[in-house]
Amino acid sequence: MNARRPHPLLLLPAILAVLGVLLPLVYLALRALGAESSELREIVFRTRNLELLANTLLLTLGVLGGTTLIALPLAYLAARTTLRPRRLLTLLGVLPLAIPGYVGAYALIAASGAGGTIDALTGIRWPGPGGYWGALGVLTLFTFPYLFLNLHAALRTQDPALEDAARLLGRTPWQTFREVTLPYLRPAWLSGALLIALHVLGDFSVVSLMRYPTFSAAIYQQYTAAYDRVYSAWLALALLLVTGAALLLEARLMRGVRLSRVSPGGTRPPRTVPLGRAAPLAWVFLAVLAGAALVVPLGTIVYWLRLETNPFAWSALLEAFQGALGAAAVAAVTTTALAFPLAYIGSRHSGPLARLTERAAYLGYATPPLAFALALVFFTLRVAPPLYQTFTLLIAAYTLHFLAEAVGPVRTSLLTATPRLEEAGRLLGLSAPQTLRRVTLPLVRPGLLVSAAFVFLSVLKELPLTLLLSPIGFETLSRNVWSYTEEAQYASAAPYALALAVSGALLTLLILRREDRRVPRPPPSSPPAASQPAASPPATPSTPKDDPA
Amino acid sequence: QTKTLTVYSGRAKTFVDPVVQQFERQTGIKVNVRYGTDAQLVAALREEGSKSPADVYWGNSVGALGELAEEGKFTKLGTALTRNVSSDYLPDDRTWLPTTVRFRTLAYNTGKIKPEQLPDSILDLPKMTSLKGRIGWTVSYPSFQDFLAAMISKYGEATTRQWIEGMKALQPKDYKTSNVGMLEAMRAGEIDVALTNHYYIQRVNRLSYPIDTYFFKNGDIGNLGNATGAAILKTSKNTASAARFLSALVAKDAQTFFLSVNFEYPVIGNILQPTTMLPYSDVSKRSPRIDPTVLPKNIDKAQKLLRDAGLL
Amino acid sequence: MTRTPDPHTLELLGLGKRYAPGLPPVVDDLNLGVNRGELLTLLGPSGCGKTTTLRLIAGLERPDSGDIRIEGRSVTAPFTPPERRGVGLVFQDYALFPHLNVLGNVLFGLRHLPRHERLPRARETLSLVGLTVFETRRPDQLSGGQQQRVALARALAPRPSLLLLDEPFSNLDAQLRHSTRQEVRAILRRAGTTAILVTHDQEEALAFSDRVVVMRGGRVEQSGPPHEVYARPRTAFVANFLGRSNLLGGTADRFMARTALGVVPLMESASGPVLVSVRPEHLTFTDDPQGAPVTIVAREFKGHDVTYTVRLAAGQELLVHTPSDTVRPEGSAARVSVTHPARAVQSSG
Amino acid sequence: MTRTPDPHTLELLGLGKRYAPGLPPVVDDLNLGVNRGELLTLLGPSGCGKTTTLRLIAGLERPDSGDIRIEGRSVTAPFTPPERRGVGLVFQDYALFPHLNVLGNVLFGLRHLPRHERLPRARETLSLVGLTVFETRRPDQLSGGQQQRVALARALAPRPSLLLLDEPFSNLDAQLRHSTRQEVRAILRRAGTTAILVTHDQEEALAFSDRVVVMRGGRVEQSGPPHEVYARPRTAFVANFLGRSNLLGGTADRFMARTALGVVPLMESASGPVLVSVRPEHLTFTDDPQGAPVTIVAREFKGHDVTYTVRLAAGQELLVHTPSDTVRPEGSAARVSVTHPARAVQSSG
Ligand SMILES: Nc1ncnc2c1ncn2[C@@H]1O[C@H](COP(=O)(O)OP(=O)(O)OP(=O)(O)O)[C@@H](O)[C@H]1O
Ligand SMILES: Nc1ncnc2c1ncn2[C@@H]1O[C@H](COP(=O)(O)OP(=O)(O)OP(=O)(O)O)[C@@H](O)[C@H]1O
Ligand SMILES: [Mg+2]
Ligand SMILES: [Mg+2]
Repeated sequence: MNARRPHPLLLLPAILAVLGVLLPLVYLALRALGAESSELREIVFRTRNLELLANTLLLTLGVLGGTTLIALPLAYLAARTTLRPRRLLTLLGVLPLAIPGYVGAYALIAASGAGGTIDALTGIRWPGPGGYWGALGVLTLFTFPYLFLNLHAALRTQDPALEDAARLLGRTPWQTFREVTLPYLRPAWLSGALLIALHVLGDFSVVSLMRYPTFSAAIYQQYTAAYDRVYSAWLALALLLVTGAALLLEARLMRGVRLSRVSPGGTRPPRTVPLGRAAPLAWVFLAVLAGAALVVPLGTIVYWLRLETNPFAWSALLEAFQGALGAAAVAAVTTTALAFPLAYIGSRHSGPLARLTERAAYLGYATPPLAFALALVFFTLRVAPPLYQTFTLLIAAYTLHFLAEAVGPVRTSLLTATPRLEEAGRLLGLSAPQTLRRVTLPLVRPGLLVSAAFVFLSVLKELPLTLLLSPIGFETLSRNVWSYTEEAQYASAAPYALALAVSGALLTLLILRREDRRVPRPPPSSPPAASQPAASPPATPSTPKDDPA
Repeated sequence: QTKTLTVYSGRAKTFVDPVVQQFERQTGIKVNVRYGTDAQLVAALREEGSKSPADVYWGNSVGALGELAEEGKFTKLGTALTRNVSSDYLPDDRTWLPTTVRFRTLAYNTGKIKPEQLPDSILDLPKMTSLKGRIGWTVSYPSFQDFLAAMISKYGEATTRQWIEGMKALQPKDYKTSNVGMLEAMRAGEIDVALTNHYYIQRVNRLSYPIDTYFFKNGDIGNLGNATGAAILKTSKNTASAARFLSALVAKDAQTFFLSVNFEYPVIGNILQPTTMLPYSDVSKRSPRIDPTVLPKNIDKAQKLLRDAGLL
Repeated sequence: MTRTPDPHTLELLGLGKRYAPGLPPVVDDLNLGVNRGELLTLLGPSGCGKTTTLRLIAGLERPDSGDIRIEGRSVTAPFTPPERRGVGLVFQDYALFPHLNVLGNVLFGLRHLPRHERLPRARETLSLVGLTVFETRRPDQLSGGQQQRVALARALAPRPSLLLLDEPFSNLDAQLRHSTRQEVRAILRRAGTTAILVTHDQEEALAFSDRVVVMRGGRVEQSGPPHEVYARPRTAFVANFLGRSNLLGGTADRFMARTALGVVPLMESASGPVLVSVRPEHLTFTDDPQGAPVTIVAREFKGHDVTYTVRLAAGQELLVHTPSDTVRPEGSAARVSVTHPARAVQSSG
Repeated sequence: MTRTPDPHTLELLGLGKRYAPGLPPVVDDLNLGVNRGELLTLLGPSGCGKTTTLRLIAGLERPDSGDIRIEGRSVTAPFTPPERRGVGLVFQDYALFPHLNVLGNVLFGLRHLPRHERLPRARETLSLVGLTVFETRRPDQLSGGQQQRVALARALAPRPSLLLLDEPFSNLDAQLRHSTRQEVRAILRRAGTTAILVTHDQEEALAFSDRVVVMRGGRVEQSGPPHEVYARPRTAFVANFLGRSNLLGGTADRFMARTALGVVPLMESASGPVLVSVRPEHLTFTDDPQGAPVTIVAREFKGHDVTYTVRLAAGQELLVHTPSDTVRPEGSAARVSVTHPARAVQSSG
């Protein structure tokens, strides 16, 4: 149904989101125009910036390649093979996202070389990571979940009939994968890859630790050193330009993608293949990955705990844990809720305006978080001072900033759910909003879960927004991790870092439980009346209606 | 009269929180602290302008304090506050109060380098061709840029440029802003000497890394002393409490605390020191006298030199 | 069997629709009125715009031109959304909700009913299509025919006042198809529901409906009661589409036409060059030497009768429909004669 | 028309399959041999396991028990993957590749051909199903019938040695269906392809195939040449499923049976209680007072003939198939008589 204008219920939040995301751009433009010096020209338009840009692009491409090489096999193993336990695979695919990149980098640095953890425990001197390959490795290890979750969700919803058809037309499993499955994964890959690209483009902490000069690191350092808003505004705008190019590229690649089933009848759940002789190979892959992405960093963190015997402030940890989890959970919900209209408009409505709306979310993500935070400081104090440094503002900031992480997965699920089903909902008497709730939302639930997971984990790790916008006294895990590691107080940082990982693990288990509900239930051995359908909540009043109270 | 005080702290929570708690206990004034990096907080204060809720700014570097002071964001401090504080790092206009002092120094790997092999002056470091590829520095770190700014004010731009070029020829490894990362690299054997702040060495020594401190000769710019400090903002509606807070920072309890957790030198006398550190009277002689108020002006020049050298 | 002409329940006025600016129109100046309680069948070749027409009526597409009136009120300007048109649709591709089980799918449209009526209604409709035991299965665990029946039950259960059925029986076996069709028809009649059935099965079209509408290229080619359209096709297209007619060029002279088959009697007087439509069942094999000599080309056994394809000496192929008593081998010679008067038709619409 | 019994191209031996441990078997001890070049039709009620059987043959499902042999070699142990069985399949639900256009879908299976032959072959197959002009359309821009034809063309183009067709014509109109069926049949014959057609259309089954296999509940109920199965159904189920027979309980005495319809002549001698199958076309309306009195219940117009549903005094309903000459209104009284000897059948398989 190609109604020309989106339903107001979707349009209003979308417009709100776009405006919110554009605020920082207005701010940056205001700041950038406040410049006058010739020095500025020297900083912004120097050839070194081109070198730095080239470095950044090289790194981005490398990380995209690296993450794909890790995420695709892992997602395939988890979604399509009989390799068990699947929970473990998913855990491995999500948990690294709970470890902030700089912590991972620190941990890997601390683990390697003479006197490192590995040396201390095993006597092996593993060379320390550094330079291009170091940055590539660390960024790959701690961002591949963006691709993993996207690909995993897509692989679990693909219509197996298409692969069957390819096999019957003479394709081997491998050819089938290449010619049918991979094209199907394109939007999922693109949405994950875009996040990773934006992440790499904007990262300064990991590349700094790995001593690999990139554009955004230069911006950050310029800022730290010079306290000058004007320079950094210009440079941030330049970064946004690069991001804009990435967005255009992605939009081009997304053009004409058709995934939704065109056949009558229901989609079966995809078939799982036994690994057979490839199983040992798969286990080696998993072991290496788990070793690099989880065991070494988490092991190092645990090892740090040993360093100091100070009685640890458990109450402080608990407070930080609660603060972080609360904010992350709320932000995950609000962000996903706001991402849905954007993704819906972007995938169900045609026209440049619809596409622009959806893309706008990515600008918010690409704006350097510090600039984003300052923009909000600027506007809140001018427009709504009472909101300044409140929980509401903080959540709004998270929501606008991480919108992009939530848009992609929802969009991918929307692309795979045929609009026919929504039409059927309307014809069965549901209004557009009711159809959204009862047809579309259940269909895109896997995507919504992934979106929420991304935002949740990102908020847990977030720093600049939290530092500047949180209510005073608001405690988070990430701030503690960051400030303690910066000061080489590893033992104090360790519990907070572990708490981050535990949150990640909890979340992963939650996702898995929800996901498992999609797995075909065993046949109805019980009488039909026993299992009420979802559509009719059984009218079982738990308390008598004539309760005199 | 409000009973709460808002502090913007560029300093990490470990150094701040115990002091704050004690202050609250003693005075009954509630203190809200907003943590961040100096750069973030300076930017935030600028954006907040006159609407800032902050009463006190507690900074981690002279650079940040200087920037804000220059913009006239601080009130002038009364003599009651500054009286007991060592005048070495107190700015002439008394806009901010030094709280601790740290020194630039050279860290070296005790397994690879003997202190005798190291030069007397940092100006001679570029001549140490034997250290080629084995030196670490943190070009983007504020203290390092403060040091260059000091070098410019003492020796002029030409000498400084020459020094930078000379260093560059030795292919030092740039650890950007991360001193900890740099010392980890030294532990792992990537580098053997590193330009850093003295307390980082003290900290990693607790992890029993094979790293020690080397001071250049007395008065050498390589031993530059550098203060952290606190100031009262003009936006404060609670200057009395703010002043009480500042005076608590330079009280004996707090000063002892800074020394014990962070190995930073106190700005008042009569504080006991751990044996691993040189006494203050000793180190303070090692540092040249540089007016802290001139530093901020020279930081721009230092950055330009670094940019010209392709290091930033 | 047509109703008295009370105000049309549904009216399509000069409806036009194209899917994209560059493409030819799919529905093109379509005019059609449907009476209350009428069962109407839309027939037409694949791709002629039947599904599109139903989607326009349901409000799933917006027409480029023309108007749609339901109960006399325009639903195109201002646009009435699908859920407020009181229209039910069995999708050609079912569009079952994969996240709901069979019962859930059928219950989905029953929210307007009081709570205690929903389950009985859903169960009743499911039993009508013979799926009671599959209640708790998810759609992907059903066979093709079972899925189609769920789709039918889902659309039927809310008893919409206008039901659109897009090839709702195409995946059912003859027996089930027959019984389901009859039951659906009985329900619709009982409830006085207006229905439009799209089917490719002309037998079904003729058996189900009060009126058939033959579509071609997005337009109505002919419309009328089944036996009339069948017996008196206006155009060669209709004659051929409905019951595969044999079309022969010839010259008419009042009630006779001279054709390659010899002289053929005509139902109505005509003169000059005409196209004569001879139904296959109006041809028979004969021993009469007057019969036209033909060669048997192919033989299709159909249970109670056989359709032979025969070739005239002139090369034209004809279909002959006879009871399946005698077997004539492919390649053998025979003679055919015409048993009923034929119709002269327009050569094309 | 059956071939000489050379070694079976395809053999199913005691095949068994259930979808989940708790569920009843969907295919249950199925035995079937198919000769080279044979065109076989699988008939059976919705949900009886036809699609599942095809999927087992194609290697898309693994049987729980039994064996499948292609060209005499087992493909189940060791398991031969689908791509190495040389089997083509038209999916009941098409399974078109949404990311490829029509031509791309058809070309997909032609990689084994030399490059310069692919495009001509794809185009040729597309023109066979009348879709040449839609070459560059994506599947979601086609009508239901067009999609189905793409699915057919895609499976046909590579000329597999064994082709499985799962209701491949269900969404085509009668005319197109007829012509496509004939062309497909001709191609298969020419190439000597073995084919299994699943269809719900018994006319199609009878017209298309050398042999029909009637399935019921996952087993073969009866198998044989079309006219034989039609004329001599072994069980009541087959009699009824194939051409909707009237089944009457009665008592046989040699060539006669006493039933609610009166005395019915039998084709073969029998005695005792029997179930008698009387084809609707073997009943006729009569003025003879000997005829059984009935009430007309319903009338289905089918173009060249009419099927009446009539009710006997005893309450049983019968179908009567007559040419569409006279019109008997619903509710009127009439008499029917039997014109052909009937068959006594087993009451159930
Ligand atoms: N995935 C599944 N899980 C459980 N049961 C299934 C599944 N797929 C099919 N069935 C059941 O198996 C039986 C046979 O299905 P199959 O698709 O083979 O039937 P069919 O003969 O092709 O029917 P139709 O003519 O309706 O297409 C049906 O009763 C169906 O409900
Ligand atoms: N989304 C679309 N974009 C472009 N053309 C389309 C689209 N959908 C349908 N068409 C074309 O419109 C024409 C009519 O389609 P429609 O589905 O109405 O046919 P139909 O009469 O229902 O055919 P069938 O009997 O095969 O289902 C077809 O030629 C089809 O190719
Ligand atoms: Mg259609
Ligand atoms: Mg089937």
